[in-house]
Amino acid sequence: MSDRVAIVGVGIVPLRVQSRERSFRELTFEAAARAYADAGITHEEVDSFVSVCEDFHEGTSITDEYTPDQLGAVLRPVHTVAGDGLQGIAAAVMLVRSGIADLVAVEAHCKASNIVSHQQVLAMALDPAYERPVRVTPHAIAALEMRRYQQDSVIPDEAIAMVVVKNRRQALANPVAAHGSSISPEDVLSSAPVAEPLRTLEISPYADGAVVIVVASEDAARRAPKPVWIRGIGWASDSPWLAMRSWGQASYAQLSATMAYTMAGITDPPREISFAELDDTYAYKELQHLEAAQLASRGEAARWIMDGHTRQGGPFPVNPSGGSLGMGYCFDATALYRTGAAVQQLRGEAGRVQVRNASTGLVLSWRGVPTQTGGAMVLGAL
Amino acid sequence: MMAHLPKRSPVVQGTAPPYRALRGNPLSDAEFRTGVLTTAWTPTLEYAWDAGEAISEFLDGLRQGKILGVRCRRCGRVVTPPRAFCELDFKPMDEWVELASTGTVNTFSICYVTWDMKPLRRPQLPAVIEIDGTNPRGGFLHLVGGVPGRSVEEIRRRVRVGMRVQAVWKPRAQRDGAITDIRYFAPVASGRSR
Amino acid sequence: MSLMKRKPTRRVAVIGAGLSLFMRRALETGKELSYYAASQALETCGVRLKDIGAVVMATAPDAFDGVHMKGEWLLDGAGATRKPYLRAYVGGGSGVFSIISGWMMVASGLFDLVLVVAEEKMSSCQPHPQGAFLTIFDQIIERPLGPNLLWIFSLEQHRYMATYGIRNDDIARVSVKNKHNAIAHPAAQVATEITVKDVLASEVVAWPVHRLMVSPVSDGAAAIVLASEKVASRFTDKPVWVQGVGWCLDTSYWGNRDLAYPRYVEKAAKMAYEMAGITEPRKQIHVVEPYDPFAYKELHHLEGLQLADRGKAPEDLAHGRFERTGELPSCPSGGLMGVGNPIAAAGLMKVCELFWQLRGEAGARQVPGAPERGVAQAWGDLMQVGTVAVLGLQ
Amino acid sequence: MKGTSSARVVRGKMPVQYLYTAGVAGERFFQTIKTKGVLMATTCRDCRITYLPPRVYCERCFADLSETWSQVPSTGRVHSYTVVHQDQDGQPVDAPQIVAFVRMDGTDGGLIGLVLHTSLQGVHLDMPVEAVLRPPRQRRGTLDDIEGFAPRQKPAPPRRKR
Repeated sequence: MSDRVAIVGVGIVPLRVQSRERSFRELTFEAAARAYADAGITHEEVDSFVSVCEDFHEGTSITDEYTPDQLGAVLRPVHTVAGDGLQGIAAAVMLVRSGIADLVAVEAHCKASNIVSHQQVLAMALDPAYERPVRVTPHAIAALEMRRYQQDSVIPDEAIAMVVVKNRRQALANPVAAHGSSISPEDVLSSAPVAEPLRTLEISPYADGAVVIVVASEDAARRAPKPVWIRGIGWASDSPWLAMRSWGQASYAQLSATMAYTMAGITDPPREISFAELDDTYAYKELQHLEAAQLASRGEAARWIMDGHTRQGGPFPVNPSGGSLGMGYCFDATALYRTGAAVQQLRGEAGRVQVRNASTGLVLSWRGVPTQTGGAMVLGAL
Repeated sequence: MMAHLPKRSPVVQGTAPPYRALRGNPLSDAEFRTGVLTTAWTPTLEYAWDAGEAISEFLDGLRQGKILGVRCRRCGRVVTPPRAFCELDFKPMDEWVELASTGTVNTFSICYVTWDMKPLRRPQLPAVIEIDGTNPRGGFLHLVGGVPGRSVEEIRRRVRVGMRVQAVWKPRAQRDGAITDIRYFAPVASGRSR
Repeated sequence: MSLMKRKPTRRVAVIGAGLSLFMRRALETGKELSYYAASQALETCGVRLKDIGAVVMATAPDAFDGVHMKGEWLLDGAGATRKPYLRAYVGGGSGVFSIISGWMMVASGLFDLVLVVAEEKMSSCQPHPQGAFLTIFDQIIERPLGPNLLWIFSLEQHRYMATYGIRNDDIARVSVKNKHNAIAHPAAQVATEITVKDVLASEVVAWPVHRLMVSPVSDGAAAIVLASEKVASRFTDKPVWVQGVGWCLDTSYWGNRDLAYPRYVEKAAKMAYEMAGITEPRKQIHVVEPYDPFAYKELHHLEGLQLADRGKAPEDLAHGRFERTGELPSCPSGGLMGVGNPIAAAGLMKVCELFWQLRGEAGARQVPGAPERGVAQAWGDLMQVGTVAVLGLQ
Repeated sequence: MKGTSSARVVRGKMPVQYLYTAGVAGERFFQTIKTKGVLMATTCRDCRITYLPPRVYCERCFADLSETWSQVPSTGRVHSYTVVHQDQDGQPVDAPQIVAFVRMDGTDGGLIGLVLHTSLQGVHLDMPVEAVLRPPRQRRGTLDDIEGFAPRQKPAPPRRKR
């Protein structure tokens, strides 16, 4: 049996700042119904289901309880990955490759607007004995990383501001995005400091949504209308201790990308990959991740953003969807939104954000502060 | 004090049996509270959950003194709590049904402690109530009330699985569109057990 | 409809297992507990951490340990630094799901050696670990009623009793058996010799549940090492094969369900049995570790596992069928009722027990008759998930 | 669904509170700070990593480090720093604070803490600093016993690594 795995269905509910009229169940039902229709299947044909969620994001302990109904998965093999969206896809890929499933649905939703005390929730992710007692905004961890990264890779503030400008502008053309806008680098640089050097506009704003991705075996993919192939997938975690992390480099992204490239047989990433949807939870992350994924050499990322190399129409488009800065940040659903965006690019269905000659795309994710966990996936039209 | 600096639990090399020396430093409650170093943390974790279409309608029904359900046009099931889709047929459900305020006790228990194991003065009687008009019969978690007595024997004389009950509503002015607009379900005086 | 399209193409073996002590309150952090179990599992099979390709973590709600995204926080103690790592999560079912998740990793052909770790540190949650369960209920239509965990289990136990005419002393026997079995278990937290009378004389916490029918709250960890067929023989000449895995979630609208019978366990078991080629479970399964956080659950689950007729497990228990020396030893480890219940770790402890039982290494707990196949099962969420693993020597 | 009612929002909490032990390694680390005012680390000789905060295991090779404790200097260098304008609730603070990650001398680890006794402009990357402990009577055996890090005038001793 073949070990090839494809994405055959994408169901996306547009990201919005609020989603008051519908519950998480109702949002997810819509995403699942769209994904199954996109794949040309019914819920009964799905062999197994993977949900990606975390308790404190939902305000519910053991929140995986509430996953089956809205996926059409009652009394079926469902499980939750308390992890990144790409880790959820990795679980689906493994289920398919194990030989026991032909079709697996991967779900994530986000009701960030329902969390009243965001920073208190985030602070709960810090080590209780060694990190929390400092009692500052958890964004400070990102700021420490950002300063060290800027130093090590020689990244001027203007380059980071340009990431925000690019992604917000690109989001204007993306109907799924919640935060598209036309702003100037000066707007970014003059926005309020949260934890210097990190400014308000350099933090991706939250959005609500739901997304379902259908993963298939080669047999099932051959029957599907528009398969996009998962050529490689990787994921990794580095030490969660602040004391042991590499502050300047995204080591988890480098490990993940290496695993995905090895599986995909990619030896020269900038030449073999035509565009990327990279995590940009914080604006500097887009540049740091470009370097970690061996797409730009150290220091090159700043030049790229300044010369427009990574714009939608540039030689190497990065986050043509608008990224998290433009679409909105939705916790672990983020990577699935970006997967959806990459699949649309490779199908040639990305509308006004379509990039030219999209044949191979990279999706690269990060779980946010304070984690050192991320994933990478190489998608190909063939 | 450093009383709890652990003696190192050695890991003994060997083949079978499976158990090498198991490691761990158990603490008594007193040691945990005062003997070792601890960090206390009381976060404020607040949420404002979107109830969504189906549950918002259900809550409005409760405010009006009605228990609402929904019927699936495909499989014909009538269910409560309402939902916007049939989880079995995977199709939207949009046919609202007003159910009765009566039902049957599917199961109940007699709870004598709070969640943190403190004794309750009067026991609580949580129950699953099958609401009349649902098909197949089903319902939701609520409380049985209006039952005198404290001991298991006294209560089991008055409350049984299969017993008919009816919703006891808060006065209209006090209802705020919540599950607690039903104070509890009380035994139906003349009702026959199913 | 068959539950499975195909048989898996690659075989997966358990080659090592380890535990920490199970304790009411541990000095150790969750990371340190994970390390104890994980390093023991590696040492017992001679696998070095650097040879491990990927790591699985199972740990139940973040609200116990009190760390958001606690899988991330725990990972260095589980040996996952700089490795692919997954935290698989199905509430109380997570412990047995962890071997399923690890099985997927190896069966996919992506990894040859996978470390599976399960941890729970419940004691951090104040003033009582049950506080973590207050928020498992529906945010809008249940939480305002003030439900707690005891409610739902006493409701399910009562429905089970009422449907089949089961008496509480039938259920009390589970506590007696498991607390006795646990006396031979070195990790045990609440092993003791008691009688049915003692159980029924213990305080009624939520009738029909008495205090001695409830497993304790615990801190602890468990771990196993999984290997592909290709490499297993390098580390052991006695691998224990993962013959079948199954899992299933029922609807979260639990008031709409039949609480008397765990359909989700039946479905999960049938999936695992089909994979394992089991057609007559009562003949082909020699030892079983069903999930027993409350005494009645062991009986409920034995029925769901098709190892007793519906409503008849209490009778079988009374006739000695599930004793360690009985026809089908059930919870020879002592289970959650005897060894303790650090939620996810307790589930994986059951898998560890099968590993030792099938290898004939369980010492004073060894069941007679050289068992060749065993089943471990866990359960969780809103009484809605079943996770099943079939392990065997073939 | 043709509901007539307006969407409802229901407020609630996760009502949890915690008491965390420092663990086997943390107990010794914080007790030593509390009673002796010095920092202790553990070392994996095979991996050549000195852990601060100390650990009972090496996260790379799982070696048991229980017997490898040693005292390390309370000096280090600012590996990165930030000027923080928000507290843990995301509310603006009256006086911005400098928070640094300090790579501690003689170790491969470090600590996060406030930078004291300097202006917002006075801090820079790789600046030598020294841990400032609270007076013995005020120490409780938690991270708060380290008030922060103050600039150090004398040049740092040669660092073992990076």
